[in-house]
Amino acid sequence: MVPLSWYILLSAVMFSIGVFGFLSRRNLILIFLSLELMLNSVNISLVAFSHYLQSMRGQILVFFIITVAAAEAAIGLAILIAFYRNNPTIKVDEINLMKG
Amino acid sequence: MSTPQLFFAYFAVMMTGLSLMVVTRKNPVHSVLYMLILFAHIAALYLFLNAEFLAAIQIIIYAGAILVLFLFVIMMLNLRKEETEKRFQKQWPLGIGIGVVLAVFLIMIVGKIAVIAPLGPYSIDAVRSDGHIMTVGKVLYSEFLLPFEIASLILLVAVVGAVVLAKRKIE
Amino acid sequence: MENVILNQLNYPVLSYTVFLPVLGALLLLFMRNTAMIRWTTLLVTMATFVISLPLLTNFDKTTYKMQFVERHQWIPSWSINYFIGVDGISVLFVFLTTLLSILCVLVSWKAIENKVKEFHIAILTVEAAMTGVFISLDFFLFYIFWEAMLIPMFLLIGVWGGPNRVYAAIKFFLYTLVGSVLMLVGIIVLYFAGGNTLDILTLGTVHYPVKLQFWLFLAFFAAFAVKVPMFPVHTWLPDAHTEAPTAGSVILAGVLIKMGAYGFLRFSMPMFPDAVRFFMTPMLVLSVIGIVYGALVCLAQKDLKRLIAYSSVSHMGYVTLGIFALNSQGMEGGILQMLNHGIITGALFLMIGIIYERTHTRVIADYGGFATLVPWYAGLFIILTFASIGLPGTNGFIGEFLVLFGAFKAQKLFGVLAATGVILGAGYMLWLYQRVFFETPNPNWGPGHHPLWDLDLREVITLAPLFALIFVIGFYPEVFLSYMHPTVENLLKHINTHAFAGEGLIAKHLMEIF
Amino acid sequence: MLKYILIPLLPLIAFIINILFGRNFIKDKAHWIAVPAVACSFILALSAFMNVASGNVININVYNWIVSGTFTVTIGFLIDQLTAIMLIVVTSISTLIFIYSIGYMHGDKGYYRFFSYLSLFVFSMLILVMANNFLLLYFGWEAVGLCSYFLIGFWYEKKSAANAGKKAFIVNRFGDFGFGLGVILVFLTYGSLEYTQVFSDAGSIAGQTINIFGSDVDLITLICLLLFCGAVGKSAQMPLHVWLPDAMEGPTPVSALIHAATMVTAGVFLVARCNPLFSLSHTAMNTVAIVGGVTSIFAASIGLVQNDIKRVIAYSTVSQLGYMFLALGVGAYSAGIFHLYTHAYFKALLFLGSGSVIHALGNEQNMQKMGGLKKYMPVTYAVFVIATLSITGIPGLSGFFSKDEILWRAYSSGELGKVLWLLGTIVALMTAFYSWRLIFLTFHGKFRGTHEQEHHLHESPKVITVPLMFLAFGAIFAGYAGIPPLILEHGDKIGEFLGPVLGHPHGEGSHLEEIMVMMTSVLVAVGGWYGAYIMYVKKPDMPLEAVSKFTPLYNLLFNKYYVDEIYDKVFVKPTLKMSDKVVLGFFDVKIIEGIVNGVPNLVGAFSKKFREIQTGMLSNYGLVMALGALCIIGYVIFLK
Repeated sequence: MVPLSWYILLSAVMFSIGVFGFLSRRNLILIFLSLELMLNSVNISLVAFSHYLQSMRGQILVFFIITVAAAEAAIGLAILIAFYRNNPTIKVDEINLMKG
Repeated sequence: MSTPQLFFAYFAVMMTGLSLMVVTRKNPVHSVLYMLILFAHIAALYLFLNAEFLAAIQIIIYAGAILVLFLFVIMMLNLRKEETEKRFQKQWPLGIGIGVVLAVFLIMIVGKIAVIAPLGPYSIDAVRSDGHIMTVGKVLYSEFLLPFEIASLILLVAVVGAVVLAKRKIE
Repeated sequence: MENVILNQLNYPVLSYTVFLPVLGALLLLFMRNTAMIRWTTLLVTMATFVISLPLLTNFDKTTYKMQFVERHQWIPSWSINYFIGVDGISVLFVFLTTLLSILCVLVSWKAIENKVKEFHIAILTVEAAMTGVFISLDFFLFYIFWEAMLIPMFLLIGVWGGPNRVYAAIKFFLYTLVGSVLMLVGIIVLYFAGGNTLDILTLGTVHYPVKLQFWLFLAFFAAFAVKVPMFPVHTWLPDAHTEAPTAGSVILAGVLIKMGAYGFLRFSMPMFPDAVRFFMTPMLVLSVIGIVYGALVCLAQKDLKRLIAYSSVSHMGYVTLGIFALNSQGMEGGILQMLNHGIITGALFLMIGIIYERTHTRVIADYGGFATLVPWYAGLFIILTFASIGLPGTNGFIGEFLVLFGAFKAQKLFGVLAATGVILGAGYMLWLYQRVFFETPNPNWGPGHHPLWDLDLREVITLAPLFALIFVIGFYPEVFLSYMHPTVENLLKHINTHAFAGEGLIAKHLMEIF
Repeated sequence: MLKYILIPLLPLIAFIINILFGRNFIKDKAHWIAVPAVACSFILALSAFMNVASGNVININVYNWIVSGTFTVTIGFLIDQLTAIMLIVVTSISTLIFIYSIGYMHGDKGYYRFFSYLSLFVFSMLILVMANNFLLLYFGWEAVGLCSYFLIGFWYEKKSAANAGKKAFIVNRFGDFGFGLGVILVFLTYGSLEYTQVFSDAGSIAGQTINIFGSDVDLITLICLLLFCGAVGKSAQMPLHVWLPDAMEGPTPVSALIHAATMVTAGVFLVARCNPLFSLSHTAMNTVAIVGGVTSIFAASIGLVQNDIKRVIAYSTVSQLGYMFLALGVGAYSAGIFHLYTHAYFKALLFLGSGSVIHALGNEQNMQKMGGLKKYMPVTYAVFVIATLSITGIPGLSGFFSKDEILWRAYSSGELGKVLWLLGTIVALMTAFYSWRLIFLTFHGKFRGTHEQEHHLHESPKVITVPLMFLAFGAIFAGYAGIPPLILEHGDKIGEFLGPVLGHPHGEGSHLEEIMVMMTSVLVAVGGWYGAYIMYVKKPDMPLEAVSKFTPLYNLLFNKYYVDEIYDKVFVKPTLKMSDKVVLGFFDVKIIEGIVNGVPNLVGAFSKKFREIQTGMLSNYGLVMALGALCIIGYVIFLK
């Protein structure tokens, strides 16, 4: 048997990579992608827990996460497109309209 | 090491590597493609954990829908010159630092936790007898009916929102 | 309830006075036709005036007690009541408020062209709020009206004002708000110190520790001094006056800046008698500085409205001087001077608004020889000039004389110094009059150039009541003085009997504070 | 008794009617309202005088004017001997001058305005003299100042006229400043403002002191000096005399009525009225006498060299007012009032006469451009000579009696009095000189004006000359009310009449000395005439020679001792400059506004720096968030 902690470790490492991507990339799309990566890493751990605890809840939660991720991706990308139309860049370090 | 463990080791190494590729590629299309492979591995891992339906969904929704959406957007924006420019922000060392520290912290947590919850009724055999889809369906439509309906609303909002936002002009 | 007299009229006169304008404002929301809006507002303000008249006629002048009192529970858990009433001081200001509101509508008849509906709504709400301030006997209610007044006033200046209106409006708002916030703190402290009540009359009977009185006095002083405005927190006034539309200036000068002095009388005096005695000299000093300072600045002004605004600083110095002389002549003179200033300066601003409609300039140097061009206007203006100087026979004299009398009686030095303001006052007002009206007419005006026309009927009607009041008070001030006699006597008695602490004790307390 | 209230009310009614309807309806018929009103006042005043002469003193309170605490003051009237005399002077001269103005102001576009202001003035002046308390006196006091302002600036389109009016009002305010404080102090001392009560209690505070600005001052002296401040302003005494010569910018009837006969004598009236107070303070009395004496010689010396016909008379007025104060100061109140009374006639006559001249010459006021008018204007010339004889104190005319009375009272009142007498005698010499100089320059010699003016020279119409004759009658015979006892036993009717109010002066001196004083004054009067005759008729070159010889002195006198310039440099300019540069420019704008705008600016500057934390960059926010999350996780791992 594969121990539960292995899954969790894998999930943790992927999550950290996602965080790194989120914080470091310039391209907004890649940032979204990193976000998806983080979500997926969480999903893995959830499913693993679900499996080892013999409970369905973790998997149900994954459903919802996927749902929300889809919605988020759709909205996020739509915003991105809308933004790009006004201001043709998607590099986050060039987007500073909120600068104080 | 037993066979499952070997399998897992393969997945773990591959997924970590693919994740790294996703976040480091210069060309977004490449990133997305690596992501695609990653999702396939995740789906396989789900199978490994007796979650067939989720595996299917991972492929269909994530890879088939969401990633394609990403691809569409990338194509649409036609970011050719992106490839020639820097891929990381100035703060990327900090990003690495935080990522590493976070990983260390999380690993340390993993070492500390012990799952002492009582086991639920959905043992592998129980799931197998009904089939994964039916089991999930039963739970989803009974215990989680309300969140499910809410999720549908979220999707609706997302649909409407995406249409409104992406429309050329708001009148 | 033994210290108030409930409303004896068969209708709630004070509530009607406050809420009729609000009702009118709501009614205006549904109107489109500007003529209809103007007429409606005029009718509403006139109706309010008529409704409030029984306050004067049915007033019992023999007692200091609150009259026409209405009292209903509002938020019982915080012992907040809807508690309103008038005494011999506030009744006069309710009268002044309702009267000036009518004139404000009249003078804006042609001057306001854009956003007519919103303008009149602002006028009506500010009228309601000002009346509310004068009649509230519950701190919570008072504070609501006090702050509510700012909003329409802010809009009046900021929307319908002159070129620099936004700066002026924000300055006005922030200045007054800073003071008000400190007052709010004071009110909250009073609530707990005075036995969990917000009833102003009850709070006025409690004897607070001397130390607390000092701090509370200063907190309230912050709010009131800004409103008066006392030197050195007066600089919002010239800007606000200069930029405000005529109606706004009239409301500001006529009523709004009276609230500071009113606040001293209604709150500081009865609640903090020891502090009032202690701060008497500093207050007199500030008043005298205000008088002389305002007058000197007037001598240097080149802008008609700014000059009158600074003269307000000078005149309001007389008001606070009189009030803090702490004797009946000074106090009654101060109160009368508040009324006088409302009438005279209100009329002056009306007059300036009227001429501004024709010339579109406020720079004094652009005028000249107007006595030839607009003789009736010049004639009325000279009456105001002399009323403002305090010539006997006009109301200005009675107020100024009583104030100087009181000040001289209290502290001779301040009486003498304040009297120099009389000389300076004559100086700047006559010089102003000469530059505007005398000498050969400025070639910018007159036939063939920019046409000027003399007062028309509407303008005469607008001005007439104020001119009548100038002479009525000048020759028979008892008309208004008689209302305030018992109230002022009672207030002074209260201060003198309750201020138990002698100089030594006050000094001891002060040592503890600092 | 209430009918006497009509004395002031009638002119007031005339004023109201004229000012409201004059412009559009009455126009050049304004005198039909004003003249009857003031004439009726005169008749009522006569009846009041008779009433008082029969021994009654009328004291009516009409209503309570101001009531505040213990302070009460009424609108009320007191007609005693002093007021009765003043009533006669004011109403009779007013009536004559009103009639004169019909001719003089004929055709002026402000005709109705002139009569309304004049009526208002008469009202105010009557209130002033009839008041039975200090505050109502103050009312009249200020109101006459107001009318003076209007009338000096009557031709307001002239800058100099507007300036003069303003100057008069403001300079008077300086006096009123003291007067007002005096009134307040009177109430604080006596608890009342009514004459009867104050004067009956006057003695009760003798010797009391009051602490003012840290030093003890004799209370009664302080009150008197404060009240005297007002008198100094209104009666144009040093140092507040500067407004009166400028006031000649007004129409000539105004100069005659207000700035010669009535208003400027209000100060004299005030001091005489307050004689029970003044008598208690030697310091105050001496101040009054010295101010009067100094002013009279000061103004007379200026009058010697002026060329403007009205200004000469104006300085003469200031000088004569100084005479009156001199009399009051030595305790001869009735002599002061007597001189006030005779002076009113001959000075009004001089002014109206000069008005007639100016009228004939088309508004020429410079005497150097006149001359030889004797043959063109015989009536004017005649009245002018009468007035001059009277003012110089030639025996048999009014001026002689009153002037002699003053000089004798001064002489007989002691050491200081002797000095003042000497001063007064010198003034009399100067007065004679400049008065005759005026006559010689104007009426004798050759006409020095333009040819066109000469062509138009004519005697003034009846409406002008008839009032002149009436006044001339007064200038001759008014003085017979006060014949010195030396000449006629019980001749000093006016002194006896005023006795109950003003008391009787007591001096020491023999008949011989009195005769000597009288002779001296006659001698100097003649001497003055002779001097002027020599210089301006016999040897017309002499004045120029004298000027070139004494140029600095001449310049000093001609420029009125540079008082105006000094005031301008010391008071007016610095005040204006200070208000502009220091108070407004520095204090208001820099300091207060600096703080007011500085605090928000400081907050703004701070937040400007502080808000840079908000980079607006998504990743920075993410970074901080991640750090925060790390901290929390770290806390959970290591510290929990």
